[in-house]
Amino acid sequence: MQYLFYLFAAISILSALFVVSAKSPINSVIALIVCFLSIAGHYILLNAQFLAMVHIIVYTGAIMVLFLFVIMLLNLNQSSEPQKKMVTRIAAVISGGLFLLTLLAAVRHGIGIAPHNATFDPGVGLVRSVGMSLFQEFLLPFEVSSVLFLSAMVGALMLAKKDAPSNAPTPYIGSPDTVAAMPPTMDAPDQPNV
Amino acid sequence: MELLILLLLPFLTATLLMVVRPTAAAKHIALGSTLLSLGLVLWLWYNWTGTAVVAVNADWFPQWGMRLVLGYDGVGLLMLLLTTAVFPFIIAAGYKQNLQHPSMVNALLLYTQTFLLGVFMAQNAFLFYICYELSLVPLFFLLLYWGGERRRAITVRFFIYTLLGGLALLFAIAYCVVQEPTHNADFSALANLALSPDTQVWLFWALFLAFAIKLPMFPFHSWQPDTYTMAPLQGTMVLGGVMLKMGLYGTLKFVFPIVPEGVVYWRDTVIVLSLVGALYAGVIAFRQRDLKRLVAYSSLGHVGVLTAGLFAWNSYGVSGSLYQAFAHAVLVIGLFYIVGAVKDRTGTSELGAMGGLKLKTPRLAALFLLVVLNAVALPLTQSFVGEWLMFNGLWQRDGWFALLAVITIVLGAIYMLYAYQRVMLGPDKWQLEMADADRSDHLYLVPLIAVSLVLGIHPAPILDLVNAPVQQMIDLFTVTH
Amino acid sequence: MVSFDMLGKWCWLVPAFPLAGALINAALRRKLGANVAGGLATLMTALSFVVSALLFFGHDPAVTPVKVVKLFDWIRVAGMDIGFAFQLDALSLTMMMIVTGIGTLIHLYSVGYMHDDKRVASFFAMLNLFTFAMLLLVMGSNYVITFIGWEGVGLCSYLLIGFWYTNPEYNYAARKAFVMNRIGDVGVVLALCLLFSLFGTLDYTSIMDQASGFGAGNPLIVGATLLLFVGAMGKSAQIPLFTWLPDAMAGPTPVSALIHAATMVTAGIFLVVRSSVLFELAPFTQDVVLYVGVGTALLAASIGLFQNDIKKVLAYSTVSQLGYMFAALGLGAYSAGMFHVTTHAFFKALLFLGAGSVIHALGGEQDIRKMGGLKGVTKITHWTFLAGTLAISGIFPFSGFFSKDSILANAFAHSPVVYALLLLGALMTAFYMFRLLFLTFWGSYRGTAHPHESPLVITLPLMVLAVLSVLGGLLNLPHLFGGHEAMKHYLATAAEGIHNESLHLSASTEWILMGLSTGLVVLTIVYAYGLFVKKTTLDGAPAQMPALKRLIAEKWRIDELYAFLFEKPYGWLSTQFARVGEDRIFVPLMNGVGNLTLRAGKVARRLQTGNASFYLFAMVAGIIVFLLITLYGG
Amino acid sequence: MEPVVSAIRAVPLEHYVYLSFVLFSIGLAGALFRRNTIIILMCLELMFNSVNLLLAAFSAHHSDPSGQVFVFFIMLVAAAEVTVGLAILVMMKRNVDSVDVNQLNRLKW
Amino acid sequence: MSALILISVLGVVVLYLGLFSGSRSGKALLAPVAVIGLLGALALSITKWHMDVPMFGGMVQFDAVSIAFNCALVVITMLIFLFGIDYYERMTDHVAEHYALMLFSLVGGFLLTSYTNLLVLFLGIEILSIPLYILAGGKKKSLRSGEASFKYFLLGSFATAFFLMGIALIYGVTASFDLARVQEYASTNAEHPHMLFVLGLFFAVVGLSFKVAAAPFHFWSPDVYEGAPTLVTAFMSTVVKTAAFAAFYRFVSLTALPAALMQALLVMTVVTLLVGNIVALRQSNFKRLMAYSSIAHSGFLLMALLSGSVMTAQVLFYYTFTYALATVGLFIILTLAKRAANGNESIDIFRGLFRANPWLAIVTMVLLLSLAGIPLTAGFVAKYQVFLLAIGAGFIKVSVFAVVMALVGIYYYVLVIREAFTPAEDGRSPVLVVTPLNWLVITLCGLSALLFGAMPWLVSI
Repeated sequence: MQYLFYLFAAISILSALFVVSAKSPINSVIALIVCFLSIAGHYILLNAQFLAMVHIIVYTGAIMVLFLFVIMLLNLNQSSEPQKKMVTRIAAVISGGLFLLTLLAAVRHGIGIAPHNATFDPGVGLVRSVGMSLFQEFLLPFEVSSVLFLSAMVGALMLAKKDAPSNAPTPYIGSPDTVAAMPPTMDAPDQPNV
Repeated sequence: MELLILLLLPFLTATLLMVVRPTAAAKHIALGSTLLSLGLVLWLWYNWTGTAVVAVNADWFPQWGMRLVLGYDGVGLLMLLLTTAVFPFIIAAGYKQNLQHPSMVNALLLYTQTFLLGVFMAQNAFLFYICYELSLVPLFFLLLYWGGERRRAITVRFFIYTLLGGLALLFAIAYCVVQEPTHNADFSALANLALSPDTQVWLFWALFLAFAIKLPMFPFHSWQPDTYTMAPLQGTMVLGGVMLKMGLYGTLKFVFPIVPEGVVYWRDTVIVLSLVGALYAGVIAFRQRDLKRLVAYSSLGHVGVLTAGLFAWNSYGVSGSLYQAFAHAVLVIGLFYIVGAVKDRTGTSELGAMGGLKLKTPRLAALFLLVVLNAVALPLTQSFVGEWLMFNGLWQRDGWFALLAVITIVLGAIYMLYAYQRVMLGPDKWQLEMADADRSDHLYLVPLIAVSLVLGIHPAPILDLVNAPVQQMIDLFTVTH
Repeated sequence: MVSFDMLGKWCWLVPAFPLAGALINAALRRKLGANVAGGLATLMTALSFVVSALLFFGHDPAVTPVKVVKLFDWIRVAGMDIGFAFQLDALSLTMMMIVTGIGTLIHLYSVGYMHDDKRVASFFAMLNLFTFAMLLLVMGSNYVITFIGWEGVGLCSYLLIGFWYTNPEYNYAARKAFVMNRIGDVGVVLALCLLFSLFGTLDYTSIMDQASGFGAGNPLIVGATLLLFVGAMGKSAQIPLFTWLPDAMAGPTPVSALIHAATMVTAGIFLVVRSSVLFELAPFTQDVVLYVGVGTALLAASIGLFQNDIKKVLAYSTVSQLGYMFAALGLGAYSAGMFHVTTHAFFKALLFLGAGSVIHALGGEQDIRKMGGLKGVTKITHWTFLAGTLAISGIFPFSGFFSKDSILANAFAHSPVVYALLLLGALMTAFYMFRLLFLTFWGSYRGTAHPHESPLVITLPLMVLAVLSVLGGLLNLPHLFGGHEAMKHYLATAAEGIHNESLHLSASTEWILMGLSTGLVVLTIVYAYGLFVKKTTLDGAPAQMPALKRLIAEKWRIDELYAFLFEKPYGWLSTQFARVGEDRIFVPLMNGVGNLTLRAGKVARRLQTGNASFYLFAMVAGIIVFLLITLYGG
Repeated sequence: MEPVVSAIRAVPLEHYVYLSFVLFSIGLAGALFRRNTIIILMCLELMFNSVNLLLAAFSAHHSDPSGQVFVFFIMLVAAAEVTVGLAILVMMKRNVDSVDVNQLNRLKW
Repeated sequence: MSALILISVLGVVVLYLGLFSGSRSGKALLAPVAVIGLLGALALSITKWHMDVPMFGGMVQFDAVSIAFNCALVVITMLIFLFGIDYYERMTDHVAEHYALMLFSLVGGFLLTSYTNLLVLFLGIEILSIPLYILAGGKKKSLRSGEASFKYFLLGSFATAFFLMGIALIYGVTASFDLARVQEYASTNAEHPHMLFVLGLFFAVVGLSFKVAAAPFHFWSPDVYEGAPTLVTAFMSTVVKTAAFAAFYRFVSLTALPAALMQALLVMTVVTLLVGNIVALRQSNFKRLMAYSSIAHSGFLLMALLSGSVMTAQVLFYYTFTYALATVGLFIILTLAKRAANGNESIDIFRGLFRANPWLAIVTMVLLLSLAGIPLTAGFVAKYQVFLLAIGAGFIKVSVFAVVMALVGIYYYVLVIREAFTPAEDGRSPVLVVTPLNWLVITLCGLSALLFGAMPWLVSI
């Protein structure tokens, strides 16, 4: 049955690679969804059903949809993304590889970690135990994360909302730092309205 | 108590000037305050019993050794005397050349005086350091605003270069405080933390660098000529008259007691460097085109011998060096004042353009000559006593040192007389009319000359003052060896 | 007659009077008229002469050979106590007599000579100041006090040489004199340091006492004496430091007479005699002194042969006479040296003043080729000058004869070669002195001015000095002539060296020597007479002379040599230090560090490319590096 | 439940660690690799998920629920971040008509 | 704890007020309310001074250190808000959001000062950062603001990923997020810690170093500082930095770092000092200059952090607090000068300041001198203490290097001072409009720099 693990592992790695390499964003999104699903599979293998559910709901259901939505909204699906220079791409791959190597080198002698609870409790991953620890041990973080969401919400609204043209004093002559497009290497001072 | 008054008097006066900003009265007020502090110090001197005084002794931030300890021993008193004696002249020098914003100028000068006094009465390394650095700040603005050409660049350079030493000193202090079991930074405490010889050998430079730059000692002198030349007259006087004495005093207070082994290890190096510097400066001074610059180099030369004398580390050398510190202050003030006077009359300090001024201004010439005599260390002038003692001190260390040191008086004679001749003697180069030295000039220079002569004939007051502390230093050496 | 001890306490009056005169004259230099100023100065010097005379005659060496009068502590630190004290003994008293005595005369003379100068008061102030300094020099009871005077006279000589300050050459001459003296002073200061480290004191008396503790030829003593002699070279214009003295003639003539003939230049001899004990212990130094002295005597005399400036001739003769004195000291004949100092003071002062009178008479003319036949006009000057000339040439019974003869005798006792050389010098002296005399006073007048005899105030000192230079010999009349070398015995009470003197020559030998020298001198004079009176041969420009003569006439080109060897290189060095040392090395070094840092900043800020993915790169790179450090570096 | 246990125990922990490392590195490389900001965001998500996987594996290994709780929180945060990130993206797209990282170089040096 | 709740609630309240902030009066109300609320929070924190017990099952613990830091955070935020009244005068929309977001991120700061559980640390960082991502983009029409926001977000979440990886590994080894357990593990096998544990600590440290902008994880800060609205920059360089260092200190002190990691961190310190100071030398834009200078200061703070002495907390607190005060003052002055100079941010807008407004110039001088570490200012005492700690810990070479770097630092501060005190060429010096409130805040900062310099014990835990 553990062959499933290797199957999922293969899927997730391949799809991840596809995410990175795909030309069109849409394809990468799809690939990422696949990857997530395979990870969900891992969760189930790990007997963390609750986590698997949440994972599918949050990621596949929410986040990825959001991605798709934005892509559509901004109509970013032109597959002609200007490629980076070859050098940088190679450098990217190399540094990624190096990083991986260092990590693996760190654990090359295997990891003899004794399980904290010797006797395996199959109920760990179930809603019950998770819920218990969430609302007993981790109550504070749970509460506090509301602040996180609140600010994220407020922020998202504030940024994404299209303002009515504000009655701010017009920028001083020669201030290129307005919405108008401008040469990318312009090093211009800020609006005087602050 | 007196010390606090002494410290607060100039500070408050300066603040007053800053706030009220009088234009006409400013210099009078400043002069008054400096004279008062002079009087105060004279009174201290009058009551001087020969034993070191600790007037204030309070905790400040003791866990890092920051304590308020004010006091003075013979040397400290000498330095206080020097500072307060010189500052009235520095202020008075402002009477002739009317700079913009006189209140600012005088305020800055008074602030400088405050911190200089602080340096000389601080008995806690930390306090010393604070005043040491702060004394730079007012000077920075003085130079920045009223300096000559290229002042922006030179001022910052001077500031940074001096701070380099300052930070090294801070590091050294921190090091010592860490080593000191009770984290006490009083000189008394630091004096008897016995660091390992190896430590002392490198710590020596951390401690000494600041003073070597301030003095300045030979390889670290390169900021000095430009700064002296560029600075406004009064600024130059402060720098040459008092500031560099901080270097001497600091060396005495920090280097010798804390790292005697280091001194033993490095003293000959320092002596040689200083003497080489003295000769170097003496030679350069001869062909300087600018009178002020020439005086700057001459001061460099004197200081070289001064440092060497100190590091000879015997009673003659040290007391000579201290005595010479006083003499040098008097001398430098006089010289720079004359430079200013000449510049006021001719509008330049270019030696090339000068000549025959004596025909127009015989009195000024005579005064100049008298100052020059002090500069060439003629016997019965102050400088001779100091030089003589230092020569003996150096001889005790090594005959060759003495030889190098003595040669400097020949060089001194060469460039000083040359300068005097170029400015005063020879056929008249100035077709324009110019005023001879007037009463104020006499009021200014005659006291200086008088001091230099009186103390040259009767040096005992000063020498007795520094006798005891010098003896301590020598004992220090005998303890070390 | 007040007792010596009581009067001794007042010996400080001796220098005090001239000092007072100097101060008053300096202070009121604009108010005082010429005569008042001069009168005051002269009076002051005369007063101190009176006091010195009282002391001198009151002094009985048998009773109190040495009296030290301490005024106050001067420099006192742990281990060093230098008192401001005067020492009265035969030596100092003798010098005091000379200084004040001749000083008074020259002051008097100057009243007339400087009468028309604008800055006459300043002149007298300086002259008084010089007297003061010179008195300190001779009266000091320890080396440091002497050194005060030593430097003081240097200063006054500087001031007086450059008295006419609008002339750059004079200023240059003044500076040259001062600097050369300073070079000598280096030696003195070092010698003092060494002596102090040896004896722990610098008082003459205690050094005299302790000196015996050192064996002869002790290297330290030798070193000290050599250093002292360096100082003496500078002050007394010996090879190699003699070139300043001829230039010093730029000063007014009385100055040349007082400072550069009679008194200051003999300070070197005085110093050596003072330290005779030490020199006795240093045979090597004595030889050095001897040879330098002889060399100087000959060199200077040779230059004197062809000089045409009346004062220059006298100047070189002074140098050569000083050479004689040093030769005497080198021979250990201190008394002879001092004796010659005294007589030389008389006749050389006389000669200079005479020359001054001549110059005064001719309205400033100094070239002897434009003189001649003055003996008709300026009678007194001529006769006195003649006396001086005879004295310096060593004709019996003039003072010079005795002094020079005793030196020659000692020289012969030491080695015939030295004797021969010195004799040669004597002949040259006779030649150029008579050349001078003849060209100036005899023959026919070749100038344009209208000569006239000087006033009494000028001639009076001449006459007094003439008398002295005629009778000066009596002061130290040798046994041969029934005398008993009074001066020698007197000085012996003060200077150890003189005490040890011993001259072993049979009377016959001495007679022969005298006869020889006198005879040769007379012959020389006759030769000179033939050359300059019979047919007055005048030198043209050096250009037409034969090579050797030209070389000599151009003073062996020594000034040029020094200029080439020292002055130019020094100037070059100074400029190079400024150009290379400062502008190329130190300042750039300082700026360089700063600029380097700034440039580093300029470069480093390029790292901040503004490209987000580069930042990511950088982070990853950093992580990898630090990871490696963590895993393997630690 | 036995098979489950055996299954979980059968797969050695190492393999989970390696897997998550690999995924993490891929995400990292991608983040460096791509210019399209959207895709960079996706790569970040990938990295988060690799961490999640790791945590889950550990929690199963120790049979300790807190690990899974942490994963839960990471998801929350990720969601929030994505929201904000996309908002910023939208704003950016609105200002400079591009989502290319290299277009963002007005601020430099 | 109650303070934390109060602030969160305050944020919500401010948001509600924001509904009415269309009207000027509504807007004018925001800052006062916020400030009053903060005062309350301050009071609460101080009263809770001695409640030094673990809370919420060992999630947080408000010990003296954290309380002190909390108070510092609140005070600084208050100063910024006080200035905000004037700052947002010109701004029409989203003012309430700005306040609210700052308050929220302050909540994150609180968590960072007091966490005892890695999860709380993580959440704290996020709650601190996410509002800032948004605030950085606060000026929506400004390209630079947007760019800053995006860069901050991108790099920030990238760092977060590493941070999470670290936590995961730590958990993997210790089977817990509780720092007590972690410390226990660390102490039990201190000599041979598990490789993954070291790795985990390392990644966690990387995440924190990113927050404190230590090289080479500093790249975000100059760009973000420059691009973000000045007020936000002020907030970031003070509150965020303080909180981040508090967190860092807590992490380092609660989990004894292995020697190898210490080594790496020392290297990081050196690099940070170097980059910060050297690059700052050639900055013409004042905000950028401040960014680099703050990087440099991070270097000094890291030195203190690593010294691991009993005084470390004290020193860090003193240093960060005084630094923050000086920085806030400078940023306010910058804003005023910037207005006068019509939006220009380069250093030479200060030219002629002394003529125009002597007092302001003098305060500027004091603040800059404090940053430079000239005696009698707080900055000097701070630096001195850092040196003492470093030397005490035996980092002789590093502290020598730090001394040199301090000198370099003095140079660029002095350049600004020089500008402020050189009269403008055309004699026309800028006209600064200083409202009384601003004047008060600025003066407060200046005086505190002197006061705390003269009486360091005033700022102690």
